[in-house]
Amino acid sequence: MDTDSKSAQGLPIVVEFSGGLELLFSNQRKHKLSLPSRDGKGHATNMAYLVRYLCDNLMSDARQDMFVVDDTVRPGVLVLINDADWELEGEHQYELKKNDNVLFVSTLHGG
Amino acid sequence: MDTDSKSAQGLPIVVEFSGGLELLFSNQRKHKLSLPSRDGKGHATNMAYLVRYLCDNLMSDARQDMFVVDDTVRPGVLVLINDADWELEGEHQYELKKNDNVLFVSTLHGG
Amino acid sequence: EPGCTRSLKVQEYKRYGRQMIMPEVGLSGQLALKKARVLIVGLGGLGSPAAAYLAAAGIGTIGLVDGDKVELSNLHRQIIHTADNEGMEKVDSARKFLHSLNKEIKLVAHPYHLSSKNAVETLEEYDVVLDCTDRPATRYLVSDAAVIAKIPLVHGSALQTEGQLMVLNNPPIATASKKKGPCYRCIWPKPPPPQSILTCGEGGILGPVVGVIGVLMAMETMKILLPALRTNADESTRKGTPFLLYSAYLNPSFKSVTMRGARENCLACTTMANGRTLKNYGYDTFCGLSCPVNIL
Amino acid sequence: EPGCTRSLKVQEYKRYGRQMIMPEVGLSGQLALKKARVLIVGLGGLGSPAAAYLAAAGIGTIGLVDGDKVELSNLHRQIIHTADNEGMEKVDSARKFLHSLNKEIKLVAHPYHLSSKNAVETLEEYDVVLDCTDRPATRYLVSDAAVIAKIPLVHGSALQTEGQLMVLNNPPIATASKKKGPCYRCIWPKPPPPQSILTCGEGGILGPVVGVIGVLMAMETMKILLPALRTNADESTRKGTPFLLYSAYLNPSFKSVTMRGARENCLACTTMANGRTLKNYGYDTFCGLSCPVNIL
Ligand SMILES: [Zn+2]
Ligand SMILES: [Zn+2]
Repeated sequence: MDTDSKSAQGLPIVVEFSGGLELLFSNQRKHKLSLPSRDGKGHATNMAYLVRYLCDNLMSDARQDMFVVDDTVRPGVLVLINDADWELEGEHQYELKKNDNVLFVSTLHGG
Repeated sequence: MDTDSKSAQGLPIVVEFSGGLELLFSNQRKHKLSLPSRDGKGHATNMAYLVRYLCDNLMSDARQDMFVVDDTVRPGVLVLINDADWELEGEHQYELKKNDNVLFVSTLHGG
Repeated sequence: EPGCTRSLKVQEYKRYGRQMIMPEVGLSGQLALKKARVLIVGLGGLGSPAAAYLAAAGIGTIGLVDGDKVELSNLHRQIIHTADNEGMEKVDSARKFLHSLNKEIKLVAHPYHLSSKNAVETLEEYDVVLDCTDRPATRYLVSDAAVIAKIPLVHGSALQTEGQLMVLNNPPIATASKKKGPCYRCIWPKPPPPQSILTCGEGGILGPVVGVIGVLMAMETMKILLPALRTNADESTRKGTPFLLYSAYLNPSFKSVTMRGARENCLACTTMANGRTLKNYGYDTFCGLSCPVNIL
Repeated sequence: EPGCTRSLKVQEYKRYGRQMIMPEVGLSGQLALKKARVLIVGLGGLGSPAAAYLAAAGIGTIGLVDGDKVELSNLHRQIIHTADNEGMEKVDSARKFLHSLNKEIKLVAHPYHLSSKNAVETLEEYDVVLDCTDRPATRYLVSDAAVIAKIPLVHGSALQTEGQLMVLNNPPIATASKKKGPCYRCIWPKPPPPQSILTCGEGGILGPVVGVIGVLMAMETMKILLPALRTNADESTRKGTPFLLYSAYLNPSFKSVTMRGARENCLACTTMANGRTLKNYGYDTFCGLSCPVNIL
């Protein structure tokens, strides 16, 4: 019961794209999302869930390999959770909290 | 009683100086302060209190007129409460909240 | 036809290709830049990089105001003036460099100090003005003249390790969707006490600090001239006017804060705008003796 | 005595006076700049302003690496190259401009593309390197060589309306108070898929966007050379490595995020650093065919 009601409330987060990735997501840089707070198996919603969710529900471009390779974010994309590298936060295992800000930045190479 | 215990708890805020004003405050840009949450008359601690407090307790330089003129911050100093101009927040009457960030910036003229 | 702003020559397509390829610029954006007239007041640490990037981008007409001559002590930060030009009028030295950079554009020299006598008529010939001056009195003067001439003002300043950037008087007149933007006097109705002012000469300045603000001033100018570049930024500035602070010392080194909008009883936005003249206004008296307005 | 780094000539006192007046610089700071040897790899949109500000500030020895020639399509952003120099080697065009700016400093031309054969020996002659190149393979190459040469790397990049800045491999060796800084490979162990890469030629670039990153690269270089300038920033970077993002589109236009530190099993920081050579490393294969390393 408790789990269900939490899940129904939803988990509001902000997702941003930068460095050209926004082109894959309707050329929109900032997206306000409401995720279920638990996944299908009853686990807390984590970054692995979010990455899948973005591919399945938010991506407007067919070229999934511009964003995801081997089930994770492709090399050259930085993932920042509340402005800190997700490698400092547990990567895929990080459990999303209410109002978290997740930023995906493609590394630039031009000069 | 309630008022006293609140006041004893203190009101933690961060005060920052920039644009040369830090020179008046021991050349230190960032100060963590704990103010009483009510002033001597029992009113909630506001910006007027903070400005007086800084002059009386934190300023290391004798030249008060580099910071305060006619009982308020001198012309050419911007006051920002949580990154917004204090004119949008009620100026002296703004009641400080826990963990507020107050930034005093001297306008620069060089080029 | 030279100076035509309805089309580009082959070599202009080549020269500007890397910015025209962007959807935010394109041919129409490049023609808008070519048609634009931009005035740079002050050719020092801010004006040097601002002028270089605006000339390179193909702004069709660039006005250059400065009454000073090039000095050796300028050169560590004023990168368009070379040592060989020591003693030359800054407008001439700047024109020489900018001309070597881009011969497709028109450069207009105003080799004098801006004053309450000539400011309005100088600004009225332009679409945007950059305040690259270095003391309070001229900053009020440039802003007041921009209000009267009804053009946006890109304001930059720097000292020692810090810099500041703001776009003022934008839009200069209220539109259906946006209120009139604040002027310098809306934000700072009273000048700072003369004894509290440090110039770059007295306080010192690092070249890249003033340089980064100057380059950002060029960028803000291009955003004013290219509407497609400011969609996102506009949306998030409804709350107030953004003010960017840079400090070489701090991390993060940039901070953006939100300033108030136009002030209802602003002297410039009301009295001066209605009177359409600055000729009776005493900037020296207003700002105090330490900042005479005839020295840019 | 010319080139002496223990004292300054009268005209140097005059030229650098406005920065020497600052307590963070002073005579000892100016002498540290004069003694410093800084290498700029790539003389395009990033390298142009970085070189101009470092030359103006009085860096004693500046090395210039580029194997390309000046093209008309460079000029909207590469403000040290003029239209008259079209077709000239970029190192020569840069040297000409920088020499006109400051004849007190030594300029060393490296008119070739950096490769795994020459990168380490080129970097070993310098105290700091700026990566102003424009494709993934050269960015790994410059970083790997900086790790082997044990010098800090100032990394900048830009495309369209965005720019990025980072100081890597700083310090290059762990000290009592600070761990070794991450290298480019610590942060990005795998290169991006070739099909995901856009160069400035393909994607376009605005001059002031790449310009602002280039100027900030000069500033970060000065901070590495002048310890008094980084006290505050150092304190707040204990948590991780700052990474600065700029977007002309957004408000706020700058964002600073915190990156991880050095990676324990980093190929460059372990194997390459121990082997002290890049000669058997195939950058083309590593990054894929779309970014051959011999084109800077
Ligand atoms: Zn006003
Ligand atoms: Zn490494």
